[in-house]
Amino acid sequence: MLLDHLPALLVAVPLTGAALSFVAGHRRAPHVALVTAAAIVALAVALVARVLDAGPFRYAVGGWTAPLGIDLVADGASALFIVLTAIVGMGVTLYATAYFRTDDETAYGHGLFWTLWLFMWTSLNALFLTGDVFNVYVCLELVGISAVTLVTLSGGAEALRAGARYLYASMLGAMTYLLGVALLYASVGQLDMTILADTLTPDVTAATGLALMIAALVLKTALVPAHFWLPAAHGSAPSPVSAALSSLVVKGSYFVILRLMLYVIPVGYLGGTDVALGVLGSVAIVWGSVQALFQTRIKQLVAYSTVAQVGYLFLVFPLARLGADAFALAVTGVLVHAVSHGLAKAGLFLASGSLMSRFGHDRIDDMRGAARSAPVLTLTVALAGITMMGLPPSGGFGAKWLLVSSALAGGAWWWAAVLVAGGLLAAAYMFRLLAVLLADGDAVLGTPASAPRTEWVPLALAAAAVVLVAAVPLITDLASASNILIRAGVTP
Amino acid sequence: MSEHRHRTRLLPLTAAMLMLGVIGRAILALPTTGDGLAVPMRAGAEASGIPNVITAVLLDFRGYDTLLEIAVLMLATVAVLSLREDPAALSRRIAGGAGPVLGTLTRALAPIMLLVAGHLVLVGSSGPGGAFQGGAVLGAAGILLMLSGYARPAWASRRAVRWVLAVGLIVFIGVALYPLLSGGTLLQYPPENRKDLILLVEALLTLSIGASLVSLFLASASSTEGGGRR
Amino acid sequence: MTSYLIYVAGGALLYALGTYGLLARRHLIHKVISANLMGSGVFLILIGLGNRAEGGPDPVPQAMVLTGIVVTVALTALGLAIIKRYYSATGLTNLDDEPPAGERP
Amino acid sequence: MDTIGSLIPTGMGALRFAVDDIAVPFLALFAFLWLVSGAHAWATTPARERGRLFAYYVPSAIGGVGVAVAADAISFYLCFALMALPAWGLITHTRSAESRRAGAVYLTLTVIGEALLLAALVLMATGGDSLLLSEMRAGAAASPHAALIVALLLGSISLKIGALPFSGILPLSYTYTPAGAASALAGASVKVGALAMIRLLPADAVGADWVSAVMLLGLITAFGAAVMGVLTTTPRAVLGYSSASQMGLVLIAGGVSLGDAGATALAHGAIVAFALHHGLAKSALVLGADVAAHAKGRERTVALCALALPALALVGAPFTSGFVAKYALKDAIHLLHGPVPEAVYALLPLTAIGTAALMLRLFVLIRRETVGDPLPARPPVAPWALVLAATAIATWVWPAEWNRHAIESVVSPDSLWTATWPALVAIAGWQAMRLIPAVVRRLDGVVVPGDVLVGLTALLGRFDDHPRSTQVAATPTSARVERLRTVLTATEGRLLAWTTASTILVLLAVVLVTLALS
Repeated sequence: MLLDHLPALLVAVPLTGAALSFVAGHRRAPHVALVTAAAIVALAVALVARVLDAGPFRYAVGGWTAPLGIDLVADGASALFIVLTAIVGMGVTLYATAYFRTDDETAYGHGLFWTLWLFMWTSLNALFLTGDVFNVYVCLELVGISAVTLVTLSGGAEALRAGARYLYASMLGAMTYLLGVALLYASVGQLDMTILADTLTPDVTAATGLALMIAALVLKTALVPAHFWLPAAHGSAPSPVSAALSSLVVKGSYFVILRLMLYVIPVGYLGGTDVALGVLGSVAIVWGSVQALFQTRIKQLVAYSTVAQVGYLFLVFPLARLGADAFALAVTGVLVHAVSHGLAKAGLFLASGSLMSRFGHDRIDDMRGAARSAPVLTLTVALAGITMMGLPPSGGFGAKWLLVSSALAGGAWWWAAVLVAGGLLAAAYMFRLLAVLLADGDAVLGTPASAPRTEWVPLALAAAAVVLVAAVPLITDLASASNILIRAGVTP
Repeated sequence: MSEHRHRTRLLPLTAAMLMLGVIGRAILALPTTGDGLAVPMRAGAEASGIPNVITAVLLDFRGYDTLLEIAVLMLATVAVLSLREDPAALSRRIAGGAGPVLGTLTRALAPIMLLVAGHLVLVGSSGPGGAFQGGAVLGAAGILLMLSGYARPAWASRRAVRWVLAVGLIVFIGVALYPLLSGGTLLQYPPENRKDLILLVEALLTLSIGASLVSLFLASASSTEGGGRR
Repeated sequence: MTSYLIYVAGGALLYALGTYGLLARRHLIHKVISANLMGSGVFLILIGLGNRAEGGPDPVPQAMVLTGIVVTVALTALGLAIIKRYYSATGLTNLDDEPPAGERP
Repeated sequence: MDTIGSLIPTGMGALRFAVDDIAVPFLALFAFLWLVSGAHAWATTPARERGRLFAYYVPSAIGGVGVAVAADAISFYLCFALMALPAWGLITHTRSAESRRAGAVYLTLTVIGEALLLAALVLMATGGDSLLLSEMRAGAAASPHAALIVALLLGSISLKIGALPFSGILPLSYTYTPAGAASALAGASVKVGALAMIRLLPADAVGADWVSAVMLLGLITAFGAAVMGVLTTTPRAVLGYSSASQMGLVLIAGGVSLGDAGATALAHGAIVAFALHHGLAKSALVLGADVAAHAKGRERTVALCALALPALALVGAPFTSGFVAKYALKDAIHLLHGPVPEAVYALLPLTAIGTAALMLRLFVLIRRETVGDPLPARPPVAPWALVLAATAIATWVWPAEWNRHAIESVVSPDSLWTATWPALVAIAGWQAMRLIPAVVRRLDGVVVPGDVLVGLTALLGRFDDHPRSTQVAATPTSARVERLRTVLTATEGRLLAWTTASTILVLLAVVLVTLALS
């Protein structure tokens, strides 16, 4: 039965695509990537259907179940992230076919974008599926190496500097994570997340190890103050790469934090760490938004918006300790937020990329009048803005609603205040951008470097984010089918 | 102040010391014995008939890690290739070339190294050895050849080089997926041809790893003409 | 019985040393070497702690170290490639994001 | 708890609309005003600017009409936001520095209002398992957070209707907006606040103190906005303050609606009456002022005469829509007892003096106004005439309970006198002012459109080099913004430097470990 092997195929198919696209050469690689992307979308949809139908399931690689082997775990949450990756990935692939079209064989990493991108897709899928804390390390490094290289793809000095910083941050994160795993394993003697969850007992070494792992993942997720590598990396990468980085890569490491904090680690095991993460998340929302407000270059603005939006993801941890209702609402809300931000941010970055190639520069103030000559792109920015601000019926609104409900159900109104204030700040920086685009002005536009047909890709992604409230019931079902909520006693 | 002279900086030093304290405290809190997964692993290796327990862990129990690890290695090669400045880096000659001594020595050593690499692969399933070790020796042979002035052989087109680099991973995935046809899971080799499949994968991996190492070297080496740009 | 502590302590020291280097050294290659030191530190800790098993060392940390080494090699190769390209693009050997040490107050 | 499905209110993910008793008058009003104002805006906007104006006008209109029939919290919030946010583009249409500042103030307050509304809606929804407004409103009274819900709702509504101290939001948003769009904002957009009172404010949920406090706030707004309006210098600003003043009266009705169920029914009638009356009259005034300003000679005289109808309606003169609305409001207040309601009841007629003064001021300003900007065509008269006709008859013929008392007593001398004397007092006062021209000159233009709000932003920007002007809103405080930008980006730059950043990260790891072990 093919359906049983979905977790294996979701890793093997993109990996095969990566290897084949390398062999195919830069002319035929886009075709390999498109075929692979289509296959992944089909597999991801099948996984969602399977999880909704039969609940979470484990896949013992090599026939060896944990603790001997490595188990892949497919549950509602991982299916959701995989399908998000598939949709955004498809969009990025389609967009990239036009973006990287050039006759210069040496441009953009000698046509190796496709291979790197499929490696990244492989590793994200692997990360969402793995149930083993050491395997997480390998997956994280796959993500890290592919992401760093993709950032440097344009070969410019800024991109290389950003890539180097990103690489050092990755190294620091990798070593911290591995140290954490070493300590955790020395104390508990297990690597499988489910077994760990069952066997964790209060212990200094295990707690230290877990805290170090969380710290490393926080770095990879770019939570303030560990966001130092993100704006430069996301801002100077080629636009399809920025889109994938902002919308997917930070979610990869975040997903592991989510599983560790809410599934593996019992509430209160790590003391005040969850509250600390929530506080940092709040700081991120404010600091990222304020910085976004003051950026003069469009992709920097979008990158800082990611710093801010990442903050929301961490509010789930303090909310989760406020009782069962708050827990369920917060987890669902944060899943909705991850999906809606993923779609909207990908659309926003791709649209920014098209604007930049239309204008030939990235200065916001000189993009006056874009609405007249690039209506599709302006509309994309507006739609993405709706999600960022959390206006209905966008996914951002659904997420905000659920998270505020969670805060109120838990009697912690101050987190609700943070959420509401975050919407205000997002409105500020999105309106600043929109005001310029919609203003009257004689924008001097060159001939579009990318084919205009690809401008529909970001529009479709942003539009999907705007109507995402309609998918809240589906996401709720997936959340109920996630091991996090099942373990917490919320059964579908 | 010269940038090579380093002034000790207090804050990073404090951070590093605090980290040392954190590690120290965690380690001292451990009991002096701890088996981890040693016992079930040994039992499992014995049950599946693999003499070397570490090999069993690497290739069998945690074969998935190894698959991804190969992916990491190929990814790194692709990454470095994408960063090369000279599009023809893979087919160029290294500056200087070899004198008569190095030339003769290389010619004599290369076949032996090839032999050693093959041996390492063959013994890999039962003792220390395997694709990485074999690939490392193979790569060293290749680099030695490049250093002594040999370029890529004329028959090896760009496409062929790419195939050599990728074949290990491609075959590994193929073999990993093969059990799916007969109802097994990913990497669950059928017992009857388990040995052959592993040997096939290891051999091709050795080739790819060796080629990767040579590529890494060539992609970052300075080009013949005029050295590195400032 | 506690001979493993020697390796572990050595590993921890290497790790701290590497941390300091990655944080504070300005030269890009120094940072890569420091990261490798951190890696070696973790590997030593892993192997050392794995030796606490009775009846021979625990194979799992050994396998983890083997995998870790390959990953570190990959990271190092990438790091050196980026540094080289960065140097040829800018002529710099540091990230150039802070004033030189001598000018700091 | 067995499923998270039970925690998420049913209907999340669906937008529901319904035409019910409350929706009908508002739907009629909003649809009519947005259409007619749109026609005026279309005719008076140069062709090359139409695209830019209507890019904002159309979404705003869709939201503005949809909100009347929104039946659940999400569609209500959606329409509310859809109407309010694009209005920013209408306000900043002229792209002058003042209009941009007005837009910024408007947007800030609007978004804060949205946030308060969202918080209130979520609170109301967490109580029960429904997102239907009717059920949420009923459930809110029983909620343990009833007081908080009412406070949040009142905050949001106050921002929408321009209650003190936010009265500046209305004149700010009308002053720079093109006439057609301003008519829609003044006539329809503000009335959404009235709709929200009916749809959301729960009856009998909070004590009599709340009722009194809200009524007092409404009364103070009614007077205060009138005073400020008389002291401003443009017709549009006067109209804005007049809106704030009238909405103060609606807020009184809103206060009454917080009381027991009997009072609520009457209060809702009064709110609907006021919405119809003021929406139409104010729209007629805005459009008429535009027509009159661009007319010459006899046409101008005719226009000014026609303009007297909505002006008199606002004052509440006999046989006008204002007469009906005031009656409905009085009936509602009359039902309550206690010092505050009785005081409000007694003072209510005096608000008409303020309104009358405002209208006099408006006519003076319109006559004074010289028109410089050339239009592609003269403002069309037809839309205005339609609104005038509607103003004249709508409240009288609307089939409802709230106009019965007014219709019955329309010819009684007592009520006629009550409705007339405030206007006479205002005219007398106006004449008296002419005796002290020096004082009048000094007071003329003391209030900038936006009053407290502009004062506040100016206070923040007092380090600016710009001289403060009482005639126009200060220009954006770019120097201060620039300084803030420098400080913030420099801080971020220092934080991002590798050694600092990575050290902070390692310290963060140590802190997390410490927290984990504590």
